[in-house]
Amino acid sequence: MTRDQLKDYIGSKYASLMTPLDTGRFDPMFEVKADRLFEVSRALRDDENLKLDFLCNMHATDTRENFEIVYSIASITTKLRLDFKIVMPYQNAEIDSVQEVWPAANWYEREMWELFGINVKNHGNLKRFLLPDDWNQGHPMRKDWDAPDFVRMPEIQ
Amino acid sequence: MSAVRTEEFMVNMGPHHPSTHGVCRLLLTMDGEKVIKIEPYIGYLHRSIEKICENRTYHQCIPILDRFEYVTAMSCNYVFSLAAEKLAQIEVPERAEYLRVIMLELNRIASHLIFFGTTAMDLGALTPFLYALREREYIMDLFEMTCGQRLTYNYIRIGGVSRDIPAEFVPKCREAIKIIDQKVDEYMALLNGNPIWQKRTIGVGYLSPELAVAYGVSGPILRASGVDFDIRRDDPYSIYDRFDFEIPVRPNGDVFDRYMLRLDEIKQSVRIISQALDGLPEGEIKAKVPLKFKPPAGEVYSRIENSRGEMGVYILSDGTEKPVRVKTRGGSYNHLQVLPEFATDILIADLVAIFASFDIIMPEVDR
Amino acid sequence: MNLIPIVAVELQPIFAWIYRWLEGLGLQGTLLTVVVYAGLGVMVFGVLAVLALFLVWWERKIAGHMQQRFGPMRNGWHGWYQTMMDGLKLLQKEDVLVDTRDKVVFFWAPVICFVAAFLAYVVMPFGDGLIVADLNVGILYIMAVTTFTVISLLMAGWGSNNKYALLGGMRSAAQVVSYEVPMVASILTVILFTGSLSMVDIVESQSGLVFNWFVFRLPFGPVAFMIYITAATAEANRTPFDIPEAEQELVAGFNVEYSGMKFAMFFLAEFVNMFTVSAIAVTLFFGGWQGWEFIPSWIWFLGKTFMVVLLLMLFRWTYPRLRVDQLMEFAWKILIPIAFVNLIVAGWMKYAGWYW
Amino acid sequence: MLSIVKGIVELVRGMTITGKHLGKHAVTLQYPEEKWPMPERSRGIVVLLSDKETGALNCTACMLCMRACPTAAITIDAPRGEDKKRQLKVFQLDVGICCFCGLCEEACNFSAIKLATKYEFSTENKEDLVWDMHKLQEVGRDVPYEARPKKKPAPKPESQSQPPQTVNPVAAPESESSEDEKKEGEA
Repeated sequence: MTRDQLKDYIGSKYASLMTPLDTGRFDPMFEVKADRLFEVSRALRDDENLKLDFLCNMHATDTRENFEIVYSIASITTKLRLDFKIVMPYQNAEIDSVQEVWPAANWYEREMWELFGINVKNHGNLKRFLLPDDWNQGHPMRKDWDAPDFVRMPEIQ
Repeated sequence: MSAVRTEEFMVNMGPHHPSTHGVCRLLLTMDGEKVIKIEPYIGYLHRSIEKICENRTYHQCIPILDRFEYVTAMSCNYVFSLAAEKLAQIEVPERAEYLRVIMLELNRIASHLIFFGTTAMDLGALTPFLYALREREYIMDLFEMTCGQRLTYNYIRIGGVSRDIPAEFVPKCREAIKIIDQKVDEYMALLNGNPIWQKRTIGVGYLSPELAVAYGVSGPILRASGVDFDIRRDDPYSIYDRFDFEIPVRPNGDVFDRYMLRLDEIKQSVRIISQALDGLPEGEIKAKVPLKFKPPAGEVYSRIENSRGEMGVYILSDGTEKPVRVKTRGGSYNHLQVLPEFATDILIADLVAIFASFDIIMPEVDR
Repeated sequence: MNLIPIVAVELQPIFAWIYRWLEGLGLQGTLLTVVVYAGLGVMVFGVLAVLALFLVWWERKIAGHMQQRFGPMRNGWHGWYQTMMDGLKLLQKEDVLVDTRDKVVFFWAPVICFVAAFLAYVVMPFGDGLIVADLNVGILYIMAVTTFTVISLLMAGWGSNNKYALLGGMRSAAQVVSYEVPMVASILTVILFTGSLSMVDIVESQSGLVFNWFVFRLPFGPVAFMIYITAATAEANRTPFDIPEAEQELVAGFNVEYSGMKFAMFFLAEFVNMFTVSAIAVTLFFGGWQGWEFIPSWIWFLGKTFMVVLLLMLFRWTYPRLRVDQLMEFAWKILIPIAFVNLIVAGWMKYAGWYW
Repeated sequence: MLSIVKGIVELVRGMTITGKHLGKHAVTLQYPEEKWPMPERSRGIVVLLSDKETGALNCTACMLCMRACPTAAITIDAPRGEDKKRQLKVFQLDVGICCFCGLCEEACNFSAIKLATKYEFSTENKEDLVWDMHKLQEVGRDVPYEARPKKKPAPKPESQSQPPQTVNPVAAPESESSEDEKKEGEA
């Protein structure tokens, strides 16, 4: 399946769940509603034609307006690859854990919770592991985070 | 004897333990010599590369990302350049692609040589480490001759490579890969048949293919578990589809297979390099990329096959000079994650062997 | 005159002179014996301390050249007094002590280790007549005192109140106790033919041609030697059997909490132990100090011992380390059966008279 | 029994391999006395180059290197004089945070800054790692370099051995108001 075929396949089969986005510059990119995440993940993994069983990467982005959580997934057998993202508001951000589908999400979700402050439901092991145990200075990967010793690049006129 | 009471105890393995390769901390629950539970704690080498990159231009990100995985810094250079090129749809000149492949494969050999040395050292044999570093020196010399640095190259740039290779590079490179090819046989003679080595590695630390795929394990470890997957072949990037090479796969998923697979990969990399040297065309080494590089808004996740599995970079661009978000993905992150899942009820010596065979390096985990 | 311990023929006049000088000072009877033996003890101690320092340097050089580097090069010609400088440095260092240690046990562990390492040299025949005391239970005495080392390691592991150290101590106890059995069995094979436990008798029974060396008595001689050298490597806690201090697993094992001079004592004792097991191997299997007459006997002894030490060093820098359970398995399932079968074969051949 | 013999054979084989190396000569060097020759392209310490005839700094205070530096190790202070030209007043390099990436050298249009093949500049104080203009110039006095033509950059490097000018700011399509110095270099 080529990238365009994959796009068409998903567009025809999962039209109600995944909306194609045109921001993806290489691999197809879709948007998924936060409450349908678990459903989508399971469908993508169990689909006979896709078998997207390999979670390459998952991370959150702070775009200053809202959080985007991007899942990059691939398949070992069918060699396909696609990304999908969830856009959610800044306040009280919360997602479902996809550990049941891709156990690899465990640490990625933990890191997201730690560095962005996005709560993960049903995670089961939300413990600090990157920052110091006694950290109380907020979530450093957010754009508005600041600290006295945080050096930004000098602005040259 | 019923009066004898035993209890489990916790041992802190790391962050400054000789065999955790840097600053990984494993909290072990042990029953005598037996490890019952492993809890990894990371973050001792956290340099917030992702946050730094948000504050840099695309060109400035490359030297920062050199430090993301310093054992194979060429891959870090490359994967970021690849993502940026995908974003801006840049066509890379032919010669640059060949040079990139040569450098990437040389770096893979260097990394696997380090793996060989440190694994042997963790299992108690100290001499192979020095032998492996001796051969790695040839590759480091080639890199220094080409780009001026031995570890943090900053060589592969957006749109090509920073400098053309010097005239004496090709003969020296041919000589180096020939020596390395011979020395790998010597390594195998030194350790493979050794009954102690076999006892320590064969059958130790079996990782099932299902668990490996579920936890995102990639690269040599995945292939040693019998899963035939290599991004160089299955999601081709650069010009890897032009070369004739094999992807070694081994079925047993134990420490010995992971070790042997990497030595086999060195041989395959040697094949790729010699083909690339033969086919090296003349021409441009860099596409025209402006200093104020502003890719159009969009996002891309690019991934390559590194010596430690899948290495990926995600870039979100809003059309300005600086990326909005750079997310790096290293293989070791997932490899460390899967460790507590299958390495239970083993002896502490086996844990050291498994950890060594995973070839985890901490900058990739902590970033 | 009979009070003078047996010493090398070349040194007899000097010793006689010292003896007379001491008598002239008014020393008599028991006191005289005590003084003479104390003097000898100091001499042996001095010689061995120098030997241990030399061995440390030598091992570093061997390891270096084996790995295609130089090893120590800074102090003197090829760094020949590097070890002395290291010792001086360790002497000056602060003795870092853990608060939660077991004070008595922690203090005495290195001392016992150090003393036990030197005790074996009471009956070691360095050359023709160059022996402190020719006990008639010589080899038995050596086996008895060298086992003291394990007690000290156990003490060090326990007294440090550190989990790594404790694991190391327990490992060493299990290991040394297990490997004692095949070692003694292989030594028994030798004693079967000499009929004496005295070290001097053992050496003299191998006099004559090279083929009289025990290692060349086919078929049991070489087997006994291989078993001995394996067990001895384990006894001396060296790779591939260095699990008590396995650096990559237990950081430094039993001596993880020791620093300064206490650590140096462990360190030196390790090298003295290595020399001890090699010296015993030479005495038992390679004809001890015997060789061509025109070279002094003690040079023969040292030369042969250094060859065996070189073998141990080759082991150390070539082989990976065994796991703790494989180590025990190897001792009990492979070494001990072979050792006993070898002993039975040797006994039978002795009984039947099929030997030369 | 056979496996034991085989094991012993393999052990001896391993020992012969390591034993063989005993006779070979070491591949290492005794560092402070002997040194490897540094390749020409080696990226060592950052130096400021001076003009071969006049001895004055080549730097025109265009701030391109400062802009290119990914770690903000370079600090330049160059107020504009009466003829609207910048006068270089302070050029400071914090060697402690410099990452020796070579981007400043590539950005420079005037052969003014270079990563020389020198190293060994360790100090005991962190403050000594902040190098000022004069020290950078002194260290760079004897560094050989090829002066770039001030008129126009070479069109394309023909020979391979010559380091090509890769990131060429001339190729930048945007021309911003603050980049008058760059245009001056072109003109």
